[in-house]
Amino acid sequence: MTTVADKPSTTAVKPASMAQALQRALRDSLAADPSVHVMGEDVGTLGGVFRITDGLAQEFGEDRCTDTPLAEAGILGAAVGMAMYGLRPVVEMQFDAFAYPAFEQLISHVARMRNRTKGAMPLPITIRVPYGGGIGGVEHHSDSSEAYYMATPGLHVVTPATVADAYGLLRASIASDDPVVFLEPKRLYWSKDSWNPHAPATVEPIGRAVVRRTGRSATLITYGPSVPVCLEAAEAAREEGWELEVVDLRSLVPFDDATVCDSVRRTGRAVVVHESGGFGGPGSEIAARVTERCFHHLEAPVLRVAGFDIPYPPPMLERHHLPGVDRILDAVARLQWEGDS
Amino acid sequence: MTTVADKPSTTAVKPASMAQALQRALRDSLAADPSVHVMGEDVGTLGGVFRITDGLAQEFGEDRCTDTPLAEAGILGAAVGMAMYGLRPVVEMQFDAFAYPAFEQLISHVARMRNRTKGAMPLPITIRVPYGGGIGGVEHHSDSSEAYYMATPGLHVVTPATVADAYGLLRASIASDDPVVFLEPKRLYWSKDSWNPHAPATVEPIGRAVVRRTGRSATLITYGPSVPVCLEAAEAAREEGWELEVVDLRSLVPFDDATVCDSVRRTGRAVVVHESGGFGGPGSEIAARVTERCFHHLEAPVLRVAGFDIPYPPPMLERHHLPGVDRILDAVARLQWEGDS
Amino acid sequence: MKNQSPVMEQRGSYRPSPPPAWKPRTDPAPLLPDARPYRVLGTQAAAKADPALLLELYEQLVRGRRYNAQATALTRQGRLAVYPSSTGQEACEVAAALALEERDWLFPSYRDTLAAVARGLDPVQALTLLRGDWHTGYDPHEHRIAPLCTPLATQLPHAVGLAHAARLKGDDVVALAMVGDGGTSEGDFHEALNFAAVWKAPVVFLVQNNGFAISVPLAKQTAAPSLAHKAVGYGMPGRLVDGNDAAAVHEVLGEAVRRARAGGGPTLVEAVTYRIEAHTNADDATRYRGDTEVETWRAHDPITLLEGELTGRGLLDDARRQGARDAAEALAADLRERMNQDPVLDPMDLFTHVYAEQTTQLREQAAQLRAELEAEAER
Amino acid sequence: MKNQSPVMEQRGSYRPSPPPAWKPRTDPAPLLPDARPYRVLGTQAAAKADPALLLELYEQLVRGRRYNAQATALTRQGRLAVYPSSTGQEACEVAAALALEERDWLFPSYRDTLAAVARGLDPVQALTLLRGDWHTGYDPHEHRIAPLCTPLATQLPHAVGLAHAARLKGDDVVALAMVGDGGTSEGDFHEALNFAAVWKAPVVFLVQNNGFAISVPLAKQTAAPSLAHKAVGYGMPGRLVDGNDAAAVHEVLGEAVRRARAGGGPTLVEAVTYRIEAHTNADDATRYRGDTEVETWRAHDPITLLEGELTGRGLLDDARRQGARDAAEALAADLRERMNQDPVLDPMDLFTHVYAEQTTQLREQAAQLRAELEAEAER
Ligand SMILES: Cc1ncc(C[n+]2csc(CCOP(=O)(O)OP(=O)(O)O)c2C)c(N)n1
Ligand SMILES: Cc1ncc(C[n+]2csc(CCOP(=O)(O)OP(=O)(O)O)c2C)c(N)n1
Ligand SMILES: [Mg+2]
Ligand SMILES: [Mg+2]
Repeated sequence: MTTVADKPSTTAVKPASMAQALQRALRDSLAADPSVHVMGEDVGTLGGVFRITDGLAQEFGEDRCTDTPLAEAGILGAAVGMAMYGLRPVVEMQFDAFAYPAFEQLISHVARMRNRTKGAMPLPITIRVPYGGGIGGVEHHSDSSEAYYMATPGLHVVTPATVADAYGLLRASIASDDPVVFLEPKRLYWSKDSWNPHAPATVEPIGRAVVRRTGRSATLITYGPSVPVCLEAAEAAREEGWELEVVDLRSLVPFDDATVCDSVRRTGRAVVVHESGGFGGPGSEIAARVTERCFHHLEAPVLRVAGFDIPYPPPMLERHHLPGVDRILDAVARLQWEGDS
Repeated sequence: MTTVADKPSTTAVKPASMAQALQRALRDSLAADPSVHVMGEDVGTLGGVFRITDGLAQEFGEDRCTDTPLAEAGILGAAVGMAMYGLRPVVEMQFDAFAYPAFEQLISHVARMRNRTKGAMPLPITIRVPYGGGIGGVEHHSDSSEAYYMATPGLHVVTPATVADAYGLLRASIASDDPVVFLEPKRLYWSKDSWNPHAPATVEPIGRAVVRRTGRSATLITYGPSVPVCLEAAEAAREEGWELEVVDLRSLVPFDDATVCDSVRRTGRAVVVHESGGFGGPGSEIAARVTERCFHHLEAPVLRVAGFDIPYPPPMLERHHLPGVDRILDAVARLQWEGDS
Repeated sequence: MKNQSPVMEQRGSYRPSPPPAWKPRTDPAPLLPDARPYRVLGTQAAAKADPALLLELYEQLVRGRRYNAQATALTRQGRLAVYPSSTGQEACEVAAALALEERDWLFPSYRDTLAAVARGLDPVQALTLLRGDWHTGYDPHEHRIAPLCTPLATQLPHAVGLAHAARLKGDDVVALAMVGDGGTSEGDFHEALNFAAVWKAPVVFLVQNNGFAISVPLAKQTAAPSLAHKAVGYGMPGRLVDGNDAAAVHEVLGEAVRRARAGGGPTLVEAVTYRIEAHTNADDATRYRGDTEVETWRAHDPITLLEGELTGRGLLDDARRQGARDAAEALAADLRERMNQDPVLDPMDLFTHVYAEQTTQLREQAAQLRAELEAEAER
Repeated sequence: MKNQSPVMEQRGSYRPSPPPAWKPRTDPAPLLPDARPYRVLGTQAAAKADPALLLELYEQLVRGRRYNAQATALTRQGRLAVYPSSTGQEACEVAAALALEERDWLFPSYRDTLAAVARGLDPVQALTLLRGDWHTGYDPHEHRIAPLCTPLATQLPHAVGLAHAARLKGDDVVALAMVGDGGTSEGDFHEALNFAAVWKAPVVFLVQNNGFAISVPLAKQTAAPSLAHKAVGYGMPGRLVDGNDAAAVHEVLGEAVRRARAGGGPTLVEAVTYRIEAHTNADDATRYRGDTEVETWRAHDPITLLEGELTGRGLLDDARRQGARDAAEALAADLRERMNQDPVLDPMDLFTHVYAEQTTQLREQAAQLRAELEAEAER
């Protein structure tokens, strides 16, 4: 419901991690709706390799939180069938790159079943995908594949950047009657902010961006793991005399043109920041649509700070790939300020 | 080698279809290099559902043009192994949407093996994919998934729009030491132009766009099945007093910034045209990068005319989805001409 | 666990423990299919078959054959974009439909419109996909028929998930999923059968082995003794049946359905049959097979087989035979008439069902198309 | 083809033709695995085993065990990002390496660095992926070892393709591909085995059934009698072997390799073993399994088993035993020393190998990084 950054509202609030908030969202969803079923590799007894499903099988039984055989297409395909019969499967893909085997099911069925049947057979499936790098993962453990999901009509694509949003958006995703690809920024799993797991929590509507920091010099448009980096960059930018506004998209599909364009029209300059590769990445759509909508307000082209157009690097080199504060500030500096050549 | 549209060079030239040119390219490649192997579903005895491989099994034997079991991941995965041993597999995916089961092999292996092994194990695989709509195909037979391929570093993405390019680019793709996703615009299979299948044919280098028609009012940036549509639109635009330049990209990866930006800087206006969905589609990257590079030459934002952001429609409705001449001219009209409000 | 520590003796008599805990998880013997396809018609087993069932199968076969012929004719008249005929395979199509209870679910492949029609779906609705006015032409919940599925084998995990969900909800619903011989090569086939067996889901997998996947003959598709032999690798029974013997297919499927309903888990059934027509009307079968093969199979026609049995046992008289033909003609005439009417289409449907709630973006695009259509109408 | 037209007689004796042309494509009987895992050590078969081979296996097992321990220790020292240990599975790892000729190819999964090391790969190179300085740390062509493969089962079709390519080129090369019990559930497993059988490709598939896929026990992975039973569904022989009996694994793989080389096609081997350590150093195995199970398997340790046999037959004296230990310590010391040196990395490598020829775009991005690094160096 909020459109500006959540602030701690009570003094009793203790720091909780994003992992805890996600787990709580799953637990509350399971408790609230008997049709919710969690499934995936190692989600049961183990509680998931990131422990997001910890304790759920014990609490709700193995039929509600199920260790599946090791086959991602099978998992998603079975979830489709379960949803056809009225259940709300919440599928965990163990890592981003291990969702690839399920692409045919995702593109050809999950995204299209509602449309195919003129609304008779919606598929309320949530696909949780830990994504992104920065955790020292070896090959195939740090991919960012949101571009693929964005280019697939019929899917919602949601990604939280704060602990509160992790809860609110996951609850909303599970409650959605449409399939949602829920991208969890894995390097934020253990980041904490002041979210009270015991307070009545908000379900965030899907499709609304939020201004995390206001500023009038330029807008940083970002999401997921890059939100904290952008906030840090905005802080550092003050030294250079720039007041940067930071927009956290939260949902890539649907895209909140209103919030984004409102900001860019005010600042006249924008940089899109994400970890995913730049070429054909999410930033290309964002830059293109912002330019279409705000052309005459723009003092400079919308720039993109993204991962390089390379396969995700090995752990020892990943810091060179990930967009950091310096690279963001360099882009801001290139936004054709008064007095530039 | 050419950078403007090919013109018939001899009087002996007879019209040939794109399907014939592709077939000839396969035959010449098989004949020229014993390491070339064609494989896929129905490519042997039947000659492929589009007859592109017609006669090859008979001429070169079933070991060189092989009917595989029906399993796209297996086909591409086996091709990876064959390439590891020094062969040059040319894989046919029967239709665009039936390449999805092979995505994990494509993204996690085909695109990355060279990089993974620091160049020790390149994979010279050509993946032929008939793509796009307009042929009255039922569901799953008209997808355009080039956005997925573009967002995957390590792949080349090539698509011809003329008969001559079909030959030249396919030869070059097969000769390339890198994996190439070769997108064949299936509704142009039977389109003919004056290419002489008996003349010594040119191998077109990959990565060069070509200006198909010159004009100074605005640039239409396009590729594959939309090239003829853009040429038609350019012809129609003359009546409105616009001289449209048409750039055929031919290769989406690598992207020929030089040719595209050279044109846009001259015209000051651009529309990107493709069949693929607009949101997160190829046009978003093209619009974003052209804007970054040509911002101060632009009189108007780069606009996109694309398929709607919906699953590909059934045959009886596809004409409403496909970008046609009118929709292109409407976009051109919105390019903020002198005297506009 | 006995023998936990290996016995280490000097020389010869050394006998370490067996690998702990190893035992076959299931006895493979009962999972293996018979050496030859099971048959009823013309065998002793036929005597036990219910005459009413045989007659119903017969009438449905005749109707099905006529439906196939009519649909193929409609492609020539440009009334269908494409039609993959099940001529010659009607026994499988019809038996699959009749083996199920009303509460059960059918998961057809793109070739199985006849099974859907035999289950009670309006033939015009069944043909929507192939006519090209929409993708799925019916509400799957109405007759519990999943959308006809084109990407091969991808419907199989759906069937497993649905059957599993029904069991979780306490409903004794069975899902029957149909796939071709070619489709068994896809990874989804494997994953679906494995999930079904591990979950003991009430699913029956019916493979119609019709000899070809478009042009590719079975020998290039698999080296297995039979496709039914794949069952043992999942720990489910495999059954091999003469796919042109409607009574046999019905019996084998019926048993599998009953076992599934009783909690006995999934079964894989391979029905050996033959695709008499080309792959679709757009295909040219002469490029990859000879007439003799087709003729051999025509001689093993499912209708002739059943007709022989019924006639032989005096169950089918001329009136009844004529009745079946008349019903088939009525179906064809109705289909012809209704398919000859142009469907009324609303292009705005393109935007209505992509999401539960239309996004701003799709609203904009819908408005654009509406404006274009209005401009077009004015011209 | 006999009986092409069905005989239509009145009543009772009606006998239509069998479905034309149906016969089992292969005799299933010889494809089925034995009822229990095959064993050599401590059985009669041990007498036939070559003492030199047994000793070589023993030395490699001891070395392998030490390598596993050292690599695990390196994770604690932060010298490896992660290590999936093959402790307890050394018999499979070592036998796989030794069963191959030099010209053959090994396709390891991410757990099989030891197999690569046993085949002759420098252990430091083998650990590059897990150290995190690059993905594959060696030229696959040098020892004919494909890159360690993380996406499960995806290496299997590669092995099939390579083996097929070798045969097409006339080389008598065999590919041996390794996969876990969990990996058998993936579609790629299915597709690879099917391709191999249809193409009669010279491949050996070695499934190390170590009881778990991370936390998921075999019972949740499959309901099959054994994983080896999956073979019959592809038309290839399935073999079940005690995976902790190095001599047995070597013999079974050796036979399969010879058959493949001779043109006899692929084999599926299931080696029953156990993962003694947690999935990786990052995993906590106590969350999903008890100590007793682990202890039971420790008692069936591959080294102890082989040592028992060798000692029992008087083939292993103290000197030899000490020699094996010394060699293992030397390997560990060398590994420790070299892994304790920081690798020299060039960030510009990120852009060098994406394509054969660097694209303009990557040149621009490389220039950007170079400028950043230079600025960083100046600070
Ligand atoms: C995933 C996928 N790959 C390819 C195709 C194209 N295709 C349509 S039907 C067909 C052959 C199917 O053969 P089979 O499974 O034996 O069924 P049949 O046509 O004989 O009924 C192929 C290759 C498809 N529909 N889906
Ligand atoms: C396609 C894919 N899905 C998921 C994973 C994550 N993952 C890594 S190892 C593993 C378990 C593998 O089990 P198994 O095949 O039995 O091999 P083991 O670890 O026992 O050697 C999983 C799920 C992966 N690497 N690849
Ligand atoms: Mg078939
Ligand atoms: Mg395992």
